[in-house]
Amino acid sequence: MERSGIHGILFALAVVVLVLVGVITIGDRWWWLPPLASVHGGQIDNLFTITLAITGSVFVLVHLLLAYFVWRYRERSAEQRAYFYLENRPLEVTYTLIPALVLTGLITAGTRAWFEIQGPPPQNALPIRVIGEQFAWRFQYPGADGQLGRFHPRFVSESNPFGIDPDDPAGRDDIVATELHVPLNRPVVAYIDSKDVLHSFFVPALRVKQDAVPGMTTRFWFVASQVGMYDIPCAELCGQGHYIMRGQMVVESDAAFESWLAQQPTIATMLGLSQ
Amino acid sequence: MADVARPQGEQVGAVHAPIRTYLTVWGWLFVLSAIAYFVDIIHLTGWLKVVLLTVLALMKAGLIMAFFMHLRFERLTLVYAIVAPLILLVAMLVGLVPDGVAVFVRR
Amino acid sequence: MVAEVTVQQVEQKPSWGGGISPFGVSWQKLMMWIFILSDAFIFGSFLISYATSRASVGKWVDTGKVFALHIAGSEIPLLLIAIMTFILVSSSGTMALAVANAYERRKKETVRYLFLTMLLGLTFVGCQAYEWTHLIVDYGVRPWWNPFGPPQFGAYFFTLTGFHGMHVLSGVIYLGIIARQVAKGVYDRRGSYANVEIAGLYWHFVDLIWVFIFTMFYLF
Amino acid sequence: MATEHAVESVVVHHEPQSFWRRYIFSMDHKVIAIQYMITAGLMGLIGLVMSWLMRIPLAWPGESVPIVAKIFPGLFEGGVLRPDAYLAMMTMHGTLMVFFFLTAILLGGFGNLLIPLQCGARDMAFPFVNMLSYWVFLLSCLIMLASLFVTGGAAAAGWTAYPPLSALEKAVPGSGLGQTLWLVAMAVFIASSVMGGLNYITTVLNLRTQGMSMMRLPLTVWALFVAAILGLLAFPALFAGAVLLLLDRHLGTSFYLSHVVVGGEHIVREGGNPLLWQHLFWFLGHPEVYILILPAMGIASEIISNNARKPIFGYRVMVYSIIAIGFLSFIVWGHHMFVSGMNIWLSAAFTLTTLIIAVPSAVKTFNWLGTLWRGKLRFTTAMLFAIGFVSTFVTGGLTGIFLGNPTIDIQLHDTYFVVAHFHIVMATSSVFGIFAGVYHWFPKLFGRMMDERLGKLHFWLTFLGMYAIFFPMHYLGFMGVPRRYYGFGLLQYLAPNTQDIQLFISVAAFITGAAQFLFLVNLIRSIWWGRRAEANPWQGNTLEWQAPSPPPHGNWGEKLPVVYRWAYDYSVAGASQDFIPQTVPIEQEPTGEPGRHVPLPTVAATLSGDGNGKPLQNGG
Ligand code: HEA
Ligand code: HEA
Ligand code: CUA
Ligand SMILES: [Cu+2]
Repeated sequence: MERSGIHGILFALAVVVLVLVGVITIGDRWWWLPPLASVHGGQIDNLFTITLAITGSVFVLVHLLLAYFVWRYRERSAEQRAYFYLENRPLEVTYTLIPALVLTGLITAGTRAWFEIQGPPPQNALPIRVIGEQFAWRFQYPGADGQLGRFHPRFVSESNPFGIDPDDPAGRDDIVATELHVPLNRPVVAYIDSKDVLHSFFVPALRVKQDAVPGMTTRFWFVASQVGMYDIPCAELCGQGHYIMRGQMVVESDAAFESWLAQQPTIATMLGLSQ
Repeated sequence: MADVARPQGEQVGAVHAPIRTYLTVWGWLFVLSAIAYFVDIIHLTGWLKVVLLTVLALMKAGLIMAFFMHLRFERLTLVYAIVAPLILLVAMLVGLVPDGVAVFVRR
Repeated sequence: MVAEVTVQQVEQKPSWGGGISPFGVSWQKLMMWIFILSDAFIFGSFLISYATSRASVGKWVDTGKVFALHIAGSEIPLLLIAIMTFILVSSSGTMALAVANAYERRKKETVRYLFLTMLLGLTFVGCQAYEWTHLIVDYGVRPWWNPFGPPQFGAYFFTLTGFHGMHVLSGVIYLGIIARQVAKGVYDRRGSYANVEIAGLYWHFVDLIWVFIFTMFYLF
Repeated sequence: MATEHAVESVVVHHEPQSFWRRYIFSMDHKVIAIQYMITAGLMGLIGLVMSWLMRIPLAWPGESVPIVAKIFPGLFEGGVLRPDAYLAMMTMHGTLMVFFFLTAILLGGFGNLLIPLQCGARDMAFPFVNMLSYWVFLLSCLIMLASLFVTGGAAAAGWTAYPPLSALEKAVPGSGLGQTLWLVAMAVFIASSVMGGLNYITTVLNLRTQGMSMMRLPLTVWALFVAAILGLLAFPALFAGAVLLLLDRHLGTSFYLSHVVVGGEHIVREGGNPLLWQHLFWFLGHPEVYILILPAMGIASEIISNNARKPIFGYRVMVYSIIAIGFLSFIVWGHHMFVSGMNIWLSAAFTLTTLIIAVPSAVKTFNWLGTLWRGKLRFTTAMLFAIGFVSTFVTGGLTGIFLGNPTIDIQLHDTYFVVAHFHIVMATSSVFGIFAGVYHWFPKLFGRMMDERLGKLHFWLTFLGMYAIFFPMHYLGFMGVPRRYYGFGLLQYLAPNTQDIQLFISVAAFITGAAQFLFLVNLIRSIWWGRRAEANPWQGNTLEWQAPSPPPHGNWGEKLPVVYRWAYDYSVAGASQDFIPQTVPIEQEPTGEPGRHVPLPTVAATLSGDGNGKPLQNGG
């Protein structure tokens, strides 16, 4: 135990290196969020950055203090005596109140953004149904009537893999696809369903994530702001093929979207029904 | 001398109610149960029913805990220590049931 | 030495010389209380799950009808459950009397009331068995299906009443053991009937739970 | 009073003599503590090996590793870990580590060891139930391990076992008998932990020795006490949930299931609600993670104070923070469900409670720093792990602030950011608490000292290694790498160098894991050949150091110790040594116990270096 002071110095060093590595790699964005491609994602990224700044400062501060104390007050001689010190109310109150204040700010900002993102979609939003199954995504678009036909797992069969109610008139003209296309800069509201187990509709570039829950319909609305192809990985463990459950999302201009949509089959053709 | 300074042993039941009290409580439990039963069979509905039945159930629970389970004769600290955690069940209720409703809405 | 084993000693031996602070109860009683609290959370979780499921199912079953008894041609809603409630409440009453007598160290009365309590408990379980048979055989209620409405009805019915019934049954066994100890004079020798009171706590707790099952499952 | 003493001695000399009663079916809390520690440690090692298996395909996707495949033929196909085996390993890794390693070792191991010793009791309140608790725990371990070998394999629905995946036989391999055994093992485990918890709580409340008021308890006991309460009130929710899930699986009920189609087959259930399970699970799950951190916090506090030779800074506030964290931990569970389809208003409420929990955590953090400040820091291995704990707790806790914000959690949920968060707080901080505790209390466990040099090597490899494994996982999280993935080949948004990070992590994991065998060697060597320990090798104040190492059956010889002061009288001015055990009367040595000394130093006095209060002459 005599020479234990060296470990204090080492510990201080290690912690400083840790802080440096953290600050450089994160501050310099060596690895970062996927490039943003949606409107509401801006809010998420902002909050992320703010939180990073706050927690980053705390991280640096606490670690530097830790390093300093460990280095400075390591045992050096037998005569050295620790400073008997019980508590310091003003100091303790300070470091209770400051985090409390900071957190109040984060809570306010966070919940406000949350309600905006999760709030009701705009009237003109394009409804799309997203159906999760082991291990693929399927998509249903409304036809001319602008309404999605009913979905229920009990309608699922070889010929009706989408599980759309064949008797629902609103569904006849609906269009089905296995790739998700959405128009640029137009609000889209995804109604998310599942045929079997939990899945999660995750579009990293669009900052979209919402679980698909069997037995209920969940919802997420967004406005895509960048043309491009994006992955839709599944983000909720759903079985052996969870890691290969990946969909494709294409964000394109209105015109390209409409012409793509026109080429997709409708429920009626798929089920061999009349329009 | 030093080892055991605080009161020891047969403390239990040092204070308790006379048998008559138990009989009275028993009687009240019958009465409250009967009222609850009638609240149901006269087909009250809606919030009124829920509130009435909840209040009745809590009254019965209170009587059982206070007299039969002796909380009335225990130290207040024990009463608090037992009742306070039940708040967490209320928290659970408040967390789960509205979510049940939300699920129903989104079926 | 052995001849001198007195109240203090036996009470103290297992507690290695601790005290009763801060609650003013022995550790045995405290332990029972804490166990009850934990058990209350199990029942609480079941009941709250039931409430949640019921909220997410929407429509429910008219329990008044399902649990009605037909007496002399007229249908009396929930009669059996009402009777069961009265039985269980009564058993709580007799239990309280057993405990009250135990305080006075009246061995005979204590045993008598304990037996009465066990008898009422068994009657309760008997009623429950009748009710289960009735629902299963006459109505065809199953955990996964029932003719009245959402399948959750049967599922929760069997879970809640089954779990509660198991508590009543274990209570009867527990009281049986205690009664035996009383009858054998163990507590007289020990100079403390505290165990009767502790068993009483458990029994009243089971009654307490029934209050909530009765209210939430049958009446609501 | 005379009779009482007589009884005391009867008890003391009643040590069981046969080998079986003494070491196997022992009711002695210290033996039970050791049994818990060894069993839990073994479960931890199994969990560690599982994490290695998982790291192989993550670092070298698709590559064949014939040597490893030979050792675990059931899991590999063509030298490559099968995807379903990956999920089974992941599930069991999480389950074993959280419940069977950490919970068991912290509550069962340290709870059993420290509560009676530090309260000044001879044993737990109800030693028989205590023993039963261990054997039931062992049973649950065996059931859980057995599930590895059943047809279909071990449960593979994640440690969270979300239905419908965990409810349907067809949904995933391992959801047959494997999942059933998983649920049964959990129920048995819960029974065991309730038995333990009853004892810990009652013992702390009623079996404290004379003079040991609640506000004189060491922080370890406070933390274990609150953790035990959390367990007792939170586990019931999982128990109820598990019963319902078992019924869904085997009786055809539909608590959690609604009509689904799996593998082309219609499974007709009506009206179940999968979110119900998530609520019940996390009503346990969140308090559970605090069950894991609180005792580690207590251990760190104790060790930091002891090795800084200073009283813990702000003892009362530390106690209140423990209580506050314990209470708050019950009302934050929904933060695991922000994107699950839960009511959005609930999310907002849970945000509030979740982020508030950072406040008592902040207080604790700064109080540890305050304890280090102007101390005389002695870097034993235990101390190194304790300050390592502070570092990692802060790092891991801060990432919780991102996740607690539902808006940010939309992006980060179920990515490696979460994996990074919980491994840094749980796999690192809590594990550091355990290591610190083992090094520190080893003398009380086995009467010998552990090797400090080997210990320090172990610390350095583990400290650097853990950061090397888990810090880069944040980067993966930033990039949106989803968790519970067997491979990432299909994901085009990932930069190619994510694979480099994965490789780095795996290599770090192998090295760090291997370093644990240093610990094992040290442990085994020290048990038999370590230097004999004196009673109080670290010059500690708490009661256990006043008993011989290891303490005899009944702990205290003829008489229970009497406590005259709090546990943190280190470096009190005017004292003859820099520590004053709790058993030293006030007449002999001054005390610095809060409330008993005047006056509290002001800020100005602090800065000028004259904050040292004068002890009262006679505190009585
Ligand atoms: C020991 C275990 C442990 C601990 C202590 C914590 C602590 C915290 N955890 Fe963590 N958590 C887990 C274990 C733990 N967690 C696990 C296992 C999971 C994942 C389970 C799974 O899905 O498999 C998880 C997941 C998890 C989620 C869900 C993520 C998701 O799935 O999307 C969230 C979200 O809110 C969260 C939040 C927090 C917060 C806010 C804290 C806070 O308590 C942290 C508080 C501490 C600090 C903040 C640091 C010290 C403070 C300061 C220095 C003060 C200054 C700070 C500020 C001003 C900001 N955790
Ligand atoms: C305390 C808990 C704990 C611990 C210690 C660990 C340790 C490790 N974990 Fe664990 N992990 C979890 C809890 C833990 N994990 C959980 C809950 C999950 C989620 C599961 C799910 O999604 O369902 C998870 C998931 C998880 C994943 C994500 C899988 C996925 O999402 O696809 C990965 C990936 O790399 C991983 C890696 C590791 C590694 C490399 C280690 C270790 O190798 C690091 C090295 C470990 C040590 C150095 C400590 C071990 C110490 C001992 C064994 C000592 C024995 C002690 C005595 C004898 C006294 N873990
Ligand atoms: Cu679908 Cu994971
Ligand atoms: Cu949590």
